[in-house]
Amino acid sequence: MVERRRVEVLIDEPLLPALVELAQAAGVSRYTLLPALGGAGAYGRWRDDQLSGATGKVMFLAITTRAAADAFVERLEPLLDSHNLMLLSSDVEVVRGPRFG
Amino acid sequence: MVERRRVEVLIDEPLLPALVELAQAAGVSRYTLLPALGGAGAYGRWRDDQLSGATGKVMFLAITTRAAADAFVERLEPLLDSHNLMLLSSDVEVVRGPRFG
Amino acid sequence: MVERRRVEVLIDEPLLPALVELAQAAGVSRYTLLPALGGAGAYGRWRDDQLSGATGKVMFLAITTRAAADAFVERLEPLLDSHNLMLLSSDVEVVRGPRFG
Amino acid sequence: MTALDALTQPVVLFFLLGALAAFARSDLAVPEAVAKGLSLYLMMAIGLRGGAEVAHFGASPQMGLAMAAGIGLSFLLPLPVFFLLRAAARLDRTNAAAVAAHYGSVSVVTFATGSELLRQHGLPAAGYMVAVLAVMETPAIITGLALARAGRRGRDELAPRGGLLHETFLNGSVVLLLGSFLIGMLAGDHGLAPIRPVYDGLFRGLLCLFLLDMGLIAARRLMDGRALTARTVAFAILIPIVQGALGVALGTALGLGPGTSALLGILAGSASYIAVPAVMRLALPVADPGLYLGMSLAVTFPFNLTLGIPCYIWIAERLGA
Amino acid sequence: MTALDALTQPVVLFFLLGALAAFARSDLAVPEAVAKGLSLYLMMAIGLRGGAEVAHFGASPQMGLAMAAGIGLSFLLPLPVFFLLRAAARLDRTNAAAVAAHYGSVSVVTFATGSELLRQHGLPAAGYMVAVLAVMETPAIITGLALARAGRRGRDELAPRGGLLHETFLNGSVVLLLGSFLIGMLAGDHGLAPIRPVYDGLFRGLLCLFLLDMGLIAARRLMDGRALTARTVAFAILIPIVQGALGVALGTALGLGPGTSALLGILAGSASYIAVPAVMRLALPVADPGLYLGMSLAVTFPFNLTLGIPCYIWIAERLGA
Amino acid sequence: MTALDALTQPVVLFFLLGALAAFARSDLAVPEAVAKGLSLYLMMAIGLRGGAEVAHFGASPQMGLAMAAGIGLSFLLPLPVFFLLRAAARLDRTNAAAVAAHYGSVSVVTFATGSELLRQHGLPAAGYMVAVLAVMETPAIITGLALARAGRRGRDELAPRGGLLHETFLNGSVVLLLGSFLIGMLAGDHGLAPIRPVYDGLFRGLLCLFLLDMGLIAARRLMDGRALTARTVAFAILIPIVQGALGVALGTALGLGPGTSALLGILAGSASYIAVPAVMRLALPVADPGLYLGMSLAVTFPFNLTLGIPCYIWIAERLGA
Ligand SMILES: Nc1ncnc2c1ncn2[C@@H]1O[C@H](COP(=O)(O)O)[C@@H](O)[C@H]1O
Ligand SMILES: Nc1ncnc2c1ncn2[C@@H]1O[C@H](COP(=O)(O)O)[C@@H](O)[C@H]1O
Ligand SMILES: Nc1ncnc2c1ncn2[C@@H]1O[C@H](COP(=O)(O)O)[C@@H](O)[C@H]1O
Ligand code: NA
Ligand code: NA
Ligand code: NA
Repeated sequence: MVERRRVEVLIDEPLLPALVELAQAAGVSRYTLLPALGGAGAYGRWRDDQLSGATGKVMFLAITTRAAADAFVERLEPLLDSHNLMLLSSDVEVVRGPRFG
Repeated sequence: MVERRRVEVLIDEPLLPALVELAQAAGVSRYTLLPALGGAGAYGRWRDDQLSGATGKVMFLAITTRAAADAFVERLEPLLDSHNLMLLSSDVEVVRGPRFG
Repeated sequence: MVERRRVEVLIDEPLLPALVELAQAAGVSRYTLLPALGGAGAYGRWRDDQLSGATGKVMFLAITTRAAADAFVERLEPLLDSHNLMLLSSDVEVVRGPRFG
Repeated sequence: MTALDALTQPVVLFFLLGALAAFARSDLAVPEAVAKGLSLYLMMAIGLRGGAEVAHFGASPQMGLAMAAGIGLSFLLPLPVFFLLRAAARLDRTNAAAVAAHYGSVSVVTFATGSELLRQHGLPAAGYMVAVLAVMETPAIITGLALARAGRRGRDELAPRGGLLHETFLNGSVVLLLGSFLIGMLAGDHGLAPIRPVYDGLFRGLLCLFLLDMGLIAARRLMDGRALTARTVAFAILIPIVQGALGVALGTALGLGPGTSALLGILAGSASYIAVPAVMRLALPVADPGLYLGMSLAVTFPFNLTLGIPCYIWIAERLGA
Repeated sequence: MTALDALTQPVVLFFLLGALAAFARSDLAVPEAVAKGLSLYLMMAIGLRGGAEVAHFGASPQMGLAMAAGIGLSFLLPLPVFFLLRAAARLDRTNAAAVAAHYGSVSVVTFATGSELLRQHGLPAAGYMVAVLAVMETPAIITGLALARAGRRGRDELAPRGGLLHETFLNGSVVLLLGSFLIGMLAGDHGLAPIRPVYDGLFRGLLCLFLLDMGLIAARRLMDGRALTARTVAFAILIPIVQGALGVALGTALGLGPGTSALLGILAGSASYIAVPAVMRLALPVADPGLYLGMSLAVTFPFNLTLGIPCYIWIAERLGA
Repeated sequence: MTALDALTQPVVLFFLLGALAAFARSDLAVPEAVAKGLSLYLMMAIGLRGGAEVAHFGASPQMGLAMAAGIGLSFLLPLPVFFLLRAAARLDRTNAAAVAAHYGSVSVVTFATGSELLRQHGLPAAGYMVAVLAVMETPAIITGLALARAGRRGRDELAPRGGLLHETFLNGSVVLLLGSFLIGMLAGDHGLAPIRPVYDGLFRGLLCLFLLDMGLIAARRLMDGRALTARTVAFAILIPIVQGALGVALGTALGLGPGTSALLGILAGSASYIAVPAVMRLALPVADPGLYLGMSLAVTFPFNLTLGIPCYIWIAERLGA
């Protein structure tokens, strides 16, 4: 088992394709998307709304090296406030380290 | 990046509104809800069942300070057994610490 | 609060019943299933596809002791590559330790 | 109507197909969202159909009688069930009360299937029975909670915010059923004409699709069902028979006619698996959903669908003759 | 048509039922996937119905006029709304522009309900209005983004990949509506006959089910709505009235006839809550969705459905006389 | 029937609309749950329609012949495909076997569209062909797994619990199709009358909605498709033509008549993308889903829908003359 970083980003659905590109540019090309149902933050409550997709959010999950994680977080940081993102990082152990960057 | 606590509670859907209120009372007002499909525990298997909603469960996720997390966990503890809850805590790092309590 | 291991496995839906049996055989009988929407890995992109269910994936989450986690991971390791699994382990704290193996 | 007549109806056949598929461990599954959508459609259609009939034929004194009978049954039926389960099935107070509430309340799909079979049989029930269905959903919950003495335990931290009565009377299925019934009465024949192809034309076909899923769900629950014992299974068959016969007898005594009396029996004999479990999970979290859903959904529902309904109709015909 | 006529139509009654259920905090809910499926169905059906009518009656010069009027309204209506919101509601530039784009664009469900009420009222609008509906969805977005001077801020890292025009014109609802309209025109009466039971027969009934959900969504948004103030609520009622009257007047001036003019007014007075929010979330992430969805979905939509539509029809009848 | 006739049918036009929307990178999407619900509906309706026809016209010796032909084709067609893919496309054993299984099996939606086009063309096929469709789904899987010598590798820890035959024959789509066929036969014309508005009236309209989604899915898979090469794409067009012609010829030789022979060709030429992928993912996890779904869903399915079906019908008319 080797240590890697687990980076999670909660993001509005319409912004997801752009996030995937940004991650790729930062060297994070493998990821998994998990659904979210709703929540509450500084800007009030939201619920998933498939009608227009405008208010739905998705959890982007990537396991990667510390270096790539740092590069990704750095590029994302200036966008966190303007785009209402939630960014989480933690440690995780994986088998087959090379598969995770 | 600053350290915060990641608290997760797996709870029956009908009990969710009450959990959100209890969390708020403990100082945890920001959260995200994630869907769950099924599982198995001490009380047997369950599957999501939207028919009555009676047997569906939801994952409540909150990132907060250690103090608020402790207060929340303390209030929840006596209910864990009677209400079949699963409660998990771990460390997580966030940017913009003040946004997370 | 006591320390336990959080083991997560991202697996193709058709393989899930077999994974649950394998976990049980390794002493991991309690788990929760979380949905996934899509992702990208070494073998390209996937999206959830309920049509045949062939390309959908599910996140299997189990909280267990380090010993049981190790036994589970050991049995799963030879299958990771051939079955396109993603396996993650991390630390987590729980109340009511005996409930988690 | 013999059981065989019932068993060759497509609605019942689709239920059996679903149950067989689940027993054979097929991976056949209806997405939850679709099943939920179908159940909303069915409640809306049932409400509209009933409301349209009342608008057409007008309210009658019999409607008031039937509603009073329904409310009475729903309030009182949980009592004998509770004491029976305490004494004979040795259930603890909370579980016995939770199960009793389910049997006092009613099943919308059993009602719909019973109405169809009665129509097929040339013995249609009165349209106002939709209103009876709606008013029977909730009183049993109140009796059940009183039996569990939910109040005694003190308000715990996860108790419902608006109070239990709120959860009980504003349960989604109750609101949709009653609301659609009122809309049907307000809009009347003329106003409903443009939407009839949906609420009437599709009703039986979509009921088939829904029953396919109910077959899958009921059989899977029976197979998962660690909470069920031979004894609880036996009660889950015995209780509906007794309650159903009682309902038919009451209807006949009130002079409701054989079709309507049979349907009152079907309601009395049916057990809830939509409205009541949701409230119980909230109000009596300690009660075991495996037990009450296992009994009502996995045993009583299939029993009623295949054998119970023809049996209540048979009784109604004998008593009415 | 009086407001009371509108208020006793099942479509409107189901909207009210949903809204009441949400206000009473019932747990009634339509699964998101079902609601989305219904909205896809409605757009497909609206497109096919319009296309079939144009195939049947042929294109007319009036169709060209009406489409030009629609495009013009959608481009220009955001301007006065923007300056009004800046000056009188004191919104910042970005939020004012985002809201203005919603009011220049249109609501598919308001259109569908309006068409039904007009038909019921014996004043059917021309089939080509579906094409007008489709072309009115997007110009307002362009005006709104220009007002926000989205370009000035420079391309941020999460800006849409294909450019904003791409997102605007290839929004799913625009594509489905226009595509179905073209398919309806291509297939014609004969080709459409086998699918008419779905796109025509089910339309009004499924619209009811969809409006039940819209009632739930609108009322819940109103209750969550921290972003709304008395002032923004007032504007969310004032703007549609003025825009709607303008649309009716323009239609009448162009000689489109009372039914078609009323529908142009309904389009002008309606505000988008499907296509525009999705683009705004992408293009102006700083704008507050609570504000623009609150105004368009939680205030303007219910207002139009209950009072606005009868009012625009009334104006059209007066002006047309 | 010319390809142009096919291409102006609404079902095909909706498929093209979906494909175009996906190629243009529109965000149009049908929720997965709705798509799955529609596919369940289509299988139920196809089964009932076929069963009703058999109940109406009775079983014939030709039905036996056609079923035997279908089973034979499904068992044997994977063999030449396998050797061709090994030799000419240089696929490894496992992938070649997995793809071969898909081409031996059948596509329910291609069948449904083909039946509609034949009916439109005045050349309806026999109702028992639904039974042929059902029996052709699984034999190819057995041949495919034998070719991959799945047994040799030893049972791995994630092998299916009930054994592969179980997964193969109790696949949800097989169960629903066969079950509905039997229910249709049991219930007969009379029993099915109340549900005909759903299984018959809505069939073509809902098929359109489903094909819109299939267009989106097929085109998106083609765009994602790193697994496809010019060579595999060519085979995904060549194989159905040869297999389809073979099916038509066999049907004609057996004296099934032109409509029924054309439909046997359509079945032979179609490739599975519902039942077989699910079993392959389980039985041959090493095989690449991008390859087999890419070939069957993203190339062969669109080809058959637009060009293949008219071509098989054309052959059937020539051979039958
Ligand atoms: N580094 C990673 N981070 C997040 N998800 C991953 C990662 N690697 C693989 N996955 C997920 O696991 C799936 C299978 O991975 P693979 O076998 O590499 O194609 C991918 O499609 C992703 O959903
Ligand atoms: N402390 C937190 N814990 C969990 N989820 C959060 C937290 N803060 C924000 N979120 C999620 O991120 C979304 C956007 O946050 P905000 O930008 O603060 O409105 C919220 O609606 C929540 O779903
Ligand atoms: N050790 C565990 N790991 C993962 N999920 C668990 C675990 N224990 C319980 N759960 C989840 O919590 C639910 C309720 O647990 P229980 O009260 O033990 O029946 C289970 O059905 C699982 O979904
Ligand atoms: Na009852
Ligand atoms: Na407008
Ligand atoms: Na084939």
